[in-house]
Amino acid sequence: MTSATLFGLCGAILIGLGLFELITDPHPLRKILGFNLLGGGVFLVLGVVARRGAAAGYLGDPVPQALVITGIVVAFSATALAVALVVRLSEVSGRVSLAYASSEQTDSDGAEG
Amino acid sequence: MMVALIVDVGLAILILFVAGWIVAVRSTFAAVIGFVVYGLLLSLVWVRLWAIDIALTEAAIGSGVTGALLLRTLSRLPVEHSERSANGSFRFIAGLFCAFISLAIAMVIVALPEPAPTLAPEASAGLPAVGVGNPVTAVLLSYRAFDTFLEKVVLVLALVGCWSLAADRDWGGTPVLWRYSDPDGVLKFLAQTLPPIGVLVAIYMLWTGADHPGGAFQASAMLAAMWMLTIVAGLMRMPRTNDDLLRLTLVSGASAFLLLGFAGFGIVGSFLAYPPDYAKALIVAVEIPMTIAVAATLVMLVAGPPQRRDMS
Amino acid sequence: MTLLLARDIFTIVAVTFGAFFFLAGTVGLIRFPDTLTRLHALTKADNLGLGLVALGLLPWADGILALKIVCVWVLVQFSSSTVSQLIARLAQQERPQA
Amino acid sequence: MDNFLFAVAAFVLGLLILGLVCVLKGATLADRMMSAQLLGTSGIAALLLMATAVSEPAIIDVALALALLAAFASIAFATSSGDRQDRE
Repeated sequence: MTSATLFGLCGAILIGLGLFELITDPHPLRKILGFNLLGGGVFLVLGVVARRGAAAGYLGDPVPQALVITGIVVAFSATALAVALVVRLSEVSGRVSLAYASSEQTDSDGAEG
Repeated sequence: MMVALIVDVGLAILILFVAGWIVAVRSTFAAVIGFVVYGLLLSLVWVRLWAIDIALTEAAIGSGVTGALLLRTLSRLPVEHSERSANGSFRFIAGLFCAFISLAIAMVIVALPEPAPTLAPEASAGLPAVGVGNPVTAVLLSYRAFDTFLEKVVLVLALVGCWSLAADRDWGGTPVLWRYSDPDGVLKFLAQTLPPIGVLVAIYMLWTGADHPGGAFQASAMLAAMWMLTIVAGLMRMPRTNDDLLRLTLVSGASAFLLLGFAGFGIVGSFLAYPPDYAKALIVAVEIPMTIAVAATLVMLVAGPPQRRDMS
Repeated sequence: MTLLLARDIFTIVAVTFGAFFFLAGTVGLIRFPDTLTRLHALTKADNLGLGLVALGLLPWADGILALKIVCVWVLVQFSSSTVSQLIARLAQQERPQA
Repeated sequence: MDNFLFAVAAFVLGLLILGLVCVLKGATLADRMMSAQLLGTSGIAALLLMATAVSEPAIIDVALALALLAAFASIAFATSSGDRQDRE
């Protein structure tokens, strides 16, 4: 097995782990972390495609590499916006977790902030 | 190269271990520490995949700026441990689903076509016309400059979205990173020592990015980190969000790119086309305002929506 | 020829010692009884571990590259000493609760 | 020599696992931060070793960037968690 395949498989597992966190954790910040884990996995898979495309004297295909760099920046922008939404949500509703948000809304109002 | 493979296997195990920890741990603060470590390990993996440009980006964003963003957020949120949804069967089904996705992707990875398709020869063939030596920079700023232009727009849009979340009374106010009383002046000392070196390294990265791994974005992340350091240490004030100079700086990167794009119509005949003799000079020229603009955007994104300082 | 051999030996010795200090730092971090002694162990890895590894690699780098390696080490020194102070302060604050 | 340097890099990464366990089990905030600091330094050492082993000078730039940014991340941890503790 080559290193590229190894990291590709690693990326595949990371995608699964990130997706699991994204689906199952009711804490929105943890969902954002899950989204970023997932993103790391996707970038890794793209990176493996780039590494396999080594040619013309380069050790990796520069096109997918540039895609990953753009992807990292855009993922950061999305994360920053999502995080701002989470903070605003907790300021307005006084709670963080998304679990049973509708049923407990009235009890927790005014309990925090 | 057996030993090198051992390093790779070790790295893969480490990353999976950290990722599993981020998913499993109850304390959100611990998960955030885990995520910063995850970024550090990813940048080691990028080095092993011979993608040094990405390694630099990941080191800058993954462990530096995202870490600061998440920590700033944690200091705003009420402390709340992650309560797992009690529904065990839901988690089981979700686990099964995610395992299936992983398996499918893993099968694709194993079955990737041989020989691998690649655009490297095309990227290489165009380099003399662009005049830069680093193929990744050529892709980002010449072949696919439109993507990079839109990426800058996305950054500004994200900031607009972020600011829009401010309460009405705070609009135009000053965002707050986090407060630290520095009783011995230790932090102040570091904030006076590190930034000059950081700025130097940023300029170096921007300059070397034309021919070697490095580039505008990595430079801006470095500048952003140094700026935040001086703000946390109390040496600089966070600008107000209605400050004209700040707003001009924020849009200057995308604007410079846009101007260059339209200039392409006049000179060469199409959007974002560079005249062959001046391609490299133009690329470096547009990278400089871009670096400063992106650095400012990153700092403001980390700082979040404006809050009036006197309110709290 | 002997010069090349001497260079190899120098690198192996320095890098091995550096790795040893990383080991010592990690073991100290796990085994030492309280926060401040653990902090002591950590700084050994930071200073000597990285320092000796960097020193061992210097003969393989020429000119500006060697300067960069030294820069990396100096930067880590600056930041680790500051962070150590901040950590120690935090440990002091934490103690009453523990 | 390359193999030796790679072996040391593997060794340092192996120690990283131990350090990581420490972060995970860390009783106090200070302990977690110390382990994170050690992880940063080990990562930098591994990068320097690999740069020499594969003769790719650009990897040293990554180490340089990491040295600056890891410092920033550690400081962000130490200072923001103080803020957090005040409120708890």
